[in-house]
Amino acid sequence: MAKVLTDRAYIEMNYRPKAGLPCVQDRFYEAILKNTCETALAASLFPRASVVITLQEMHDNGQLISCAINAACLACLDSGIDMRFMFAAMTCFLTNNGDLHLRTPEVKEDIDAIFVFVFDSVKKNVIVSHTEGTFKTENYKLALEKCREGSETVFKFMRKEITKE
Amino acid sequence: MDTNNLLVCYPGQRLSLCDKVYNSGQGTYERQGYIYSNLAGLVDVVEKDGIKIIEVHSPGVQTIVPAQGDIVTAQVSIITQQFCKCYIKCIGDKVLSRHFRAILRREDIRATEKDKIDIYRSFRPGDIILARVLPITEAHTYQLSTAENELGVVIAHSEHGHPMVPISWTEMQCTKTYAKEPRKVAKVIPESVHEDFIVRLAGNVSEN
Amino acid sequence: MSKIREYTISNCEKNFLLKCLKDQTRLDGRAFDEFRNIEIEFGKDYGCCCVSLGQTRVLAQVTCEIQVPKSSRPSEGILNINIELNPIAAPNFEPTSKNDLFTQLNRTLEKCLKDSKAVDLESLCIKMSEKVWALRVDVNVLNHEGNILDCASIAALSALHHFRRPDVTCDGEDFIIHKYSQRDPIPIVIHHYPVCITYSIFERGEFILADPTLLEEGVADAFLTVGMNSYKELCGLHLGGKAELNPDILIQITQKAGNRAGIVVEQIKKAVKEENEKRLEDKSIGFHNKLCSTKNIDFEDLETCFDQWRIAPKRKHKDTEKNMIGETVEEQIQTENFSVKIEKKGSQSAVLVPEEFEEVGRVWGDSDEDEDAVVEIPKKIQTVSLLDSDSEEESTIVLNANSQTKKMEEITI
Amino acid sequence: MPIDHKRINPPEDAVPYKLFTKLNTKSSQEQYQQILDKNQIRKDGRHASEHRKIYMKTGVIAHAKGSAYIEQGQTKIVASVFDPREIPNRLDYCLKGEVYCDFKFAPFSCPKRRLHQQDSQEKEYSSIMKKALEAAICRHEFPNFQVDVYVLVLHNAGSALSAAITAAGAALASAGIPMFDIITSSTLAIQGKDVLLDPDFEEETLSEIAIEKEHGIIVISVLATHDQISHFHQVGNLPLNVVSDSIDILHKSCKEIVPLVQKCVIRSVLAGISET
Amino acid sequence: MAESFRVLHPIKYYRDYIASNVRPDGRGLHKFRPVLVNIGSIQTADGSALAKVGDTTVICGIKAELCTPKPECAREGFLIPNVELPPLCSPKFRPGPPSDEAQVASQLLANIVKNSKCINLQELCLFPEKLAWCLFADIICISYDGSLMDACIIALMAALKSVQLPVVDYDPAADSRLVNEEEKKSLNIKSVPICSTFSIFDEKVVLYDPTDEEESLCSSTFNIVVREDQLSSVHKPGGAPISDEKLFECIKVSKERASTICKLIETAIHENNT
Repeated sequence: MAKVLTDRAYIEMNYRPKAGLPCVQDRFYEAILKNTCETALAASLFPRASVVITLQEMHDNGQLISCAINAACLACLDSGIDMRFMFAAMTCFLTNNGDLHLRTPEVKEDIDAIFVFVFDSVKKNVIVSHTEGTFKTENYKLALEKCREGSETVFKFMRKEITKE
Repeated sequence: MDTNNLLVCYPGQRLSLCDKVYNSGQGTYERQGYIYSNLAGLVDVVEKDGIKIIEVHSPGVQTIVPAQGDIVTAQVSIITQQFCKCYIKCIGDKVLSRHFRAILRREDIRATEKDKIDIYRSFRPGDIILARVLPITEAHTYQLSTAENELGVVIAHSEHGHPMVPISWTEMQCTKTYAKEPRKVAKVIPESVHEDFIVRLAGNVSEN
Repeated sequence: MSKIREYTISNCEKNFLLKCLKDQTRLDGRAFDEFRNIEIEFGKDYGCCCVSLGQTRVLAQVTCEIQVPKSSRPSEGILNINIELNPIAAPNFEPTSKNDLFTQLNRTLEKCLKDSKAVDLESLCIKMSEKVWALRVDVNVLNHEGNILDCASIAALSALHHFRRPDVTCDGEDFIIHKYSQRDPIPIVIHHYPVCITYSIFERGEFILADPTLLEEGVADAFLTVGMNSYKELCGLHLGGKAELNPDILIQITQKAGNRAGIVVEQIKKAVKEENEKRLEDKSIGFHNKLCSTKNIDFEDLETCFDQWRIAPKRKHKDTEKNMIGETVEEQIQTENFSVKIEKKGSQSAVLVPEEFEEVGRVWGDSDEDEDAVVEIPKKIQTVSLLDSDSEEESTIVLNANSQTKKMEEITI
Repeated sequence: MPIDHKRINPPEDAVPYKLFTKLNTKSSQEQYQQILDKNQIRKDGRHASEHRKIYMKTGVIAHAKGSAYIEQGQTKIVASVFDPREIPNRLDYCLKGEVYCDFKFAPFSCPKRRLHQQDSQEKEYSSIMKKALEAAICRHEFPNFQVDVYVLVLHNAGSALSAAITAAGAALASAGIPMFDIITSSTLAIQGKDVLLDPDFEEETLSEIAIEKEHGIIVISVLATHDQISHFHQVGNLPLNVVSDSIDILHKSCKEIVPLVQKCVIRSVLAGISET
Repeated sequence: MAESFRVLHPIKYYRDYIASNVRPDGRGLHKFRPVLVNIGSIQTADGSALAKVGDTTVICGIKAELCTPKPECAREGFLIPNVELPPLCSPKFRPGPPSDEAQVASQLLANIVKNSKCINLQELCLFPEKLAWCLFADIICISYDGSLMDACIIALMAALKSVQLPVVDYDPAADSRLVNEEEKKSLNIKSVPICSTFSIFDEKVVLYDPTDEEESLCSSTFNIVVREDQLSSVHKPGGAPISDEKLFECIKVSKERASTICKLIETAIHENNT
């Protein structure tokens, strides 16, 4: 356990798939989740400490990574560890007729590209950008805008959930 | 640099006879009456009392390990009641590319009132300290001492992460919050190899 | 560091618990032989279920794939059980290293389910000694509040009972695996339903508590796990810890466990039946039914307002690209942000050098060094030749230097 | 093969396409006869006692303390050396420093694809290298420390082990690790009366097969200044007199490589000076 | 003195440099390092390339093997990219199974290959459900100094372009396969994706093409992959947030850089063929 950092807390992220052992794809998600939580949590307030975040996949019905990131944010909020800002993930789909959808399209073959964005709650800047498929810069721009607006709803939801208890 | 007047050698190269005048020095070894180089580097002949010592120095960052009596720059990583663990980052003015682990025991922090020393009032994790290497024992890690006026904390950050400047032998003050924190502060020595280094660091700290 | 996370029980907690036991009370108000409530939920996928036993929660998922059978049992399918203890369940669990608890749990679960031959492995055979179904049960512990094993065994059994594998038909030499949409999937044949039932033993068998909580587990002298099916047949028994137990008590406990097993198995069967009926009726299935009872986001509304952004695909004129086949040895490319130069390097290489690198003088090559500075190198003719190439090529690893050495041959020989 | 959870996995049944080429009906004896003609000239035009050309360069890896790249004919090898570090998991004091060697073939370096995990041959080569280099390094100068030497074969066209030792020696010297001498190494393949210096991959494999009674491969490394052999490695079946003759040939050949390594090392010193 | 300052207080050291718009290696903040490509030097591989971006050196070798396609994609072959970060390339890696960093790099590379559709996997299928090519692309880092992805993609694409596969005769009735090594074909590489790496220092300054030291000090590193004039990946795995304005500036720059690097690969390929 030589992972002690003298200037901030060490964030340990575990992402568990539902079945089987974690593979390269899960490590990839883990890296995104870890970097996101690292920036959002005020880690410098807890030097020489470690924060362990574990995510367990329960069911994958599309938009898995967005769901995992939002779950991580809620868990961080629930833990009461100081945070610099909240974060919310949104997934956007570009279909072959040029439309952008926030909801997973029924037919998989219609999807041209998938965009996942994570925004911070303060300036609404991009923390994570993850894309699949090829697309034009304009599409990317529009998807970004759309997700940014959509993220408002997620932030609202998170605030509501947190204040409920 | 003028490369014409340099003597470059490779490991295993026979440099000279080993006799009363020529002696084997750093970076060389003696075998069957001859001095051989054991480094790839520059040959240097040091004359002292009529004896010529042949040395070889390799360019760039040298491969060195701490030796007894060396002044080292180290970073404190963990503190406990009895000792603090640190990483040696420089030996003298030579920068290490790979740091070494070392231990600084409570009784080696200062020379006086040894029984009244509190580690947490002397160092905090993350501090950069100057220390001397104690005789190497059978133990696996190096032991350090700061029981000299010139040794102790040179760079430190306050609890809020701002740089601090020394205000006395035992205290440093935060440049932002003006909060005072106890430390075993090092005295800057003019003749030291670390002179301009510390001056520069002090300059940087006061800039903030 | 792991010690910090360890769950330790203070003496006063321990003494209090033991004192309560003497008054015939348990901390959560249960009777000594009373079990906590079992809840079984199923996920949307086949073979996915989440079981809670009081506060202890476990998620199980069954997956299948086609494998070559073990040579010792060519006509049998394969069943693997893997239990995962993550920090999500308790802070002292390490994500990577497997501890003793893991080995003990996994082994007991295997004994109960696998070694008791509960699953009909022969029905999983597709072709003798070539293709069989391999089932894998992943049991993820979500929350550890004592008695993981009972909870895990219920979850694993429910998941196996709920699971359906895709149908396979034989077409001459080829096997066709049908998708769920093409042919109805097939449930696993289960001969009998064994579950684990755990008791903890205090004060040399004076007090025996069914279904211990985390605190009770910590204080107990020993624990006894009984693997039992609904026909009251014993499928494994494990006594751990140090207890001087009277054989009579052991038999007594096993009797009790038999009754309990019947109840648990009934509940599992009922839960799976209800779930299957729900599926048939196309009712909403999955965890979300319980997890989020209130619907907070109405995406339908959002969708309509966002979908106004229709994007007409724009067409751009493609810049007619310069044809650069071979004629120009060097090409200057200048754009707004940088100007670079592509140079051919010979021997299958090309290099792109940003212009400022030349200006700064950080050229790739070393400066030409003086051979005179080298002392005492015997310069005899060798069969080995040193490639004395231009300094430029030298600082880069140019593979296939031998194509250049060929040019050097005349000089060296 | 079990699934590797830390890599992207290929389909399980992948096989090299070479298995399905037109069957090579030639026996190994026939194959062997083509290797050397009457005038002792090999397929690539070399004489049986001729070494391939060597290209060598130090300082190819930016963050290593010392590194070297060697090309011996088609054989391409990279070696790197890192600063001494504390020996992990060791509590007692040791007077002499340790040398850790890691020899690896790149997956694409041989005609047959190599696996990512170190196989037994790579482990054997690692330990041979360790033995060979230990004799050249002044281990008493860094007690309680370990020097790491890593070698990666990019293209194995025969004599990989000896090329690796030569490259590792140059990397050590350019890393400023104290050494008694420059270390060079050479390979000899023997089949019957034919003695091939610095064999290529085909010659090497054919010499390992017992076509004639006397066959085998010898690798030695030499510390040239003091005329010392730092290691000797032999496989196959050879009578004593052949071995002693072979050592003479190899010794001579190793000595011929020395000036090249010297020149290379000195160049790295000069490069180091011009930087500072 | 500067060296010890660099070791003891690296962030401050960089901050001082960046305040005067220059990096410790002498580059401006928005400058890329030189790029070198070498193609087809490893004869034991079916295709190979070496790419060098500044001091980062990466070699990619492709080995082709025959296999049966997966039942769910019966008409597709395989391309298996694996990035290896051996302890040889930098003191920060240890021997043993791939580090998390190597695993993430492998997955990112696999994603980029899939997203950019640079190679049609159906063309790697020799006979549906029966026989297909499996290309093992092993990318080994020889020298590690930041912007790993840039070098990996260049090496992989250049290696793919140099692949020569023998012609295979397959008789489905007898399940017999015959490989004709005399006749070789190259792959049809539709387009070449090019990756550019950027880092965000102190949450506001964007550094192009960062070195290893810069990457470790920066609060965020992200890759933009361009294929022709389209984007095939904008991958920012967390870290400090970035404003849209800076993000789109980087996208613009990567597009310009991509076209020059494509030309560079073309030049090297052409050199290889002549």
